[in-house]
Amino acid sequence: MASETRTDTATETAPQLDGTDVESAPAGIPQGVDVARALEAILMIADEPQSVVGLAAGVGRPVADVRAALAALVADYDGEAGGPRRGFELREVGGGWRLYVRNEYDKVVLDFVHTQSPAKLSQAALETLAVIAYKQPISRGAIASIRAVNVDSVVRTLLGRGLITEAFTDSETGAIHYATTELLLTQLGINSLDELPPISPLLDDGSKGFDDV
Amino acid sequence: MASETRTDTATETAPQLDGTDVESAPAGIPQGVDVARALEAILMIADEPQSVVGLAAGVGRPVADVRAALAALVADYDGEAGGPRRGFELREVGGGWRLYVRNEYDKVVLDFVHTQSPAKLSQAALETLAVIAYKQPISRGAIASIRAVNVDSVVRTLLGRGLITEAFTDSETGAIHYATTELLLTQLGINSLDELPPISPLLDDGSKGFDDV
Amino acid sequence: MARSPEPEAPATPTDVAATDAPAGFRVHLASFDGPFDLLLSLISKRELDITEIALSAVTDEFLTYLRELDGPDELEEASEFLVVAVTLLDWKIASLLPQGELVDAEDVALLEARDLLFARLLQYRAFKQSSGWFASRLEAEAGRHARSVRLEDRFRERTPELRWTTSLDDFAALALLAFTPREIPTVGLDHLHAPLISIREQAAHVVSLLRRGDPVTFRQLIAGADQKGVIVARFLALLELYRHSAVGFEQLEPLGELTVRWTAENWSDENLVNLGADYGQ
Repeated sequence: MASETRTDTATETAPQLDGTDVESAPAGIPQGVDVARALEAILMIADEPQSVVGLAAGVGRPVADVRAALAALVADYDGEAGGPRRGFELREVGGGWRLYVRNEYDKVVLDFVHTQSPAKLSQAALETLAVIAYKQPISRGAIASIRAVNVDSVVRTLLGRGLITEAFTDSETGAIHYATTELLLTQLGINSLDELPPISPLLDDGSKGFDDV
Repeated sequence: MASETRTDTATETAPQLDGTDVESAPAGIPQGVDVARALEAILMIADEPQSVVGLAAGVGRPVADVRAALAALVADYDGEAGGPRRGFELREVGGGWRLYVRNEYDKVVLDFVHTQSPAKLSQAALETLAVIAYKQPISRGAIASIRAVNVDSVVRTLLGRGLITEAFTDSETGAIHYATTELLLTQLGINSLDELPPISPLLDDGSKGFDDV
Repeated sequence: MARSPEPEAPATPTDVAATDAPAGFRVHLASFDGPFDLLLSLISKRELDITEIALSAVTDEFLTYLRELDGPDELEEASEFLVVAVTLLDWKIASLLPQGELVDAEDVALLEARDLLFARLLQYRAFKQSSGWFASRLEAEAGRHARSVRLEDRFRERTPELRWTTSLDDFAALALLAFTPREIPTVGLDHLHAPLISIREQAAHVVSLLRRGDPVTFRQLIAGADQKGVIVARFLALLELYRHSAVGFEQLEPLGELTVRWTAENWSDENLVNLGADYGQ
């Protein structure tokens, strides 16, 4: 199976150079692993620009090393290290480093985004929005159990549209709770959530079971 | 198996643009731009696996070109094109392509991600999921007769997790038939149902009698 | 007999994943000593005769084992045991039935039933084993990290303007729709037992024969019954009539001829109406 091969190779080249070091430095990368490789792994999943200090802590290497590796990555992605000029680039923005789409591919990406986000909300998105409006703040898990479907991508869409926002994160479960925004009120033509038409009878019955979810 | 159909239709319905059509195709990339570069730009902003067809439409190039470019990118990131073995990799998972942190760097990035992994599935849910995966589309009654227990709440859990979906409702009996989703493939790290391990050969003999139940 | 040499020994070559927790339930019997799962696999490979296993002994051992467990594990193991035990029980019943020469269709049907149960056991095991693969894959993939970052502002700002067409009332209606509990419709199993044989109807037949006054043997009562279900229904009807003190039985020796006598003093056919109600008919 394809995935197995991957795992195997992974294990082979896995940084197991010095077993004792791995134990003692949980955040650090083992000796011998290229800092640049670890940095591009982090940058691949980082949502916000990452400070050099934060990155240095993450890979457990001196700030100077990280700074040098970042500069090497910039040049690498720009095609100055023998490879192609990538469709993405590494930029320092607002005191942090983040991977961005390279400017000359903006149009391609924009076209792609357009096909991905139609001007109208889908029925699934509207229903999920309605659930959030009446039960806010509510976690994704609770929405999913009401709708009996996975709502991850729909919630992302609604977030992207600015119709909902992350209200708070439950400190115990780590679950993000969502609430609607002023934009939704504007779209609905009301001033406050109190003006939502009551749907209480059903909601009261139905909601009881969901609080525990 | 069911997934084959998906892949095949995908290939057939692929947009077959030839060079002259690029003008009229709003989503196309200009001549001379490397498809691979445009693809990595798109993959940089995608937050779900992207089908080859969707990517082909995005860059306005034939599916075959896109497929070749994706294969080249995989090799490139794996360090087989002269460059370094990157800290990230391109994987085909859940019927689409997506950038992942390379396996051996998963530990390094742990501090930088805030995603909470969903609760583990119970043994009952796993077994029910296995039954659905291998015997889909399958009704709850049929699942229950294999598992010899009531599976209602387990099916609800799997629906809420988005791992299964209602495939169709039998017009005669009204029984809903369930099938697995692309999300399940993604969470298993496989690309199609064909990659499920072969189930005990004995089962094939045994199962015959049950289809009629 | 088949003593298990090593509890960790792979149960069968078809094992997809090592789902057998070494700490799981163990069975200690005269003919077998080892984990419960291994017992199943030996039986399924026919290396151990099911008729040699005393299910009650296995059950006793299991209950003892359960008492030392706590919490969800207990529930999970208990329900799993029930599934397997029921299958084993079915299978054992089939094994114990006489296996003469294959002369009549009924014997063939019994053997087929036994193979069906055997197949069911294998099927159950196969899915249980493959669930181990699912668990390990899900866990491995949960540790992987895909790129999933917020869309850059320059792209977000240029996505097509949202066209909002939902009125306030429509929005409330959508909410109502979304909150309406989704009933998962249940499938009736009645059709699985077709053709239905009514105990009431069979009771009427039995009553009509007995009310003539002469004692009748059970053999006579079921004469001409061409379906097993009819025989069962007539037997159940007799039990019901006995409950109503309408019939008496006479049997001179165990398994000997059963003679039925009509003993009702004031019987009305209205009594038939409620007969068999306990059996859902």
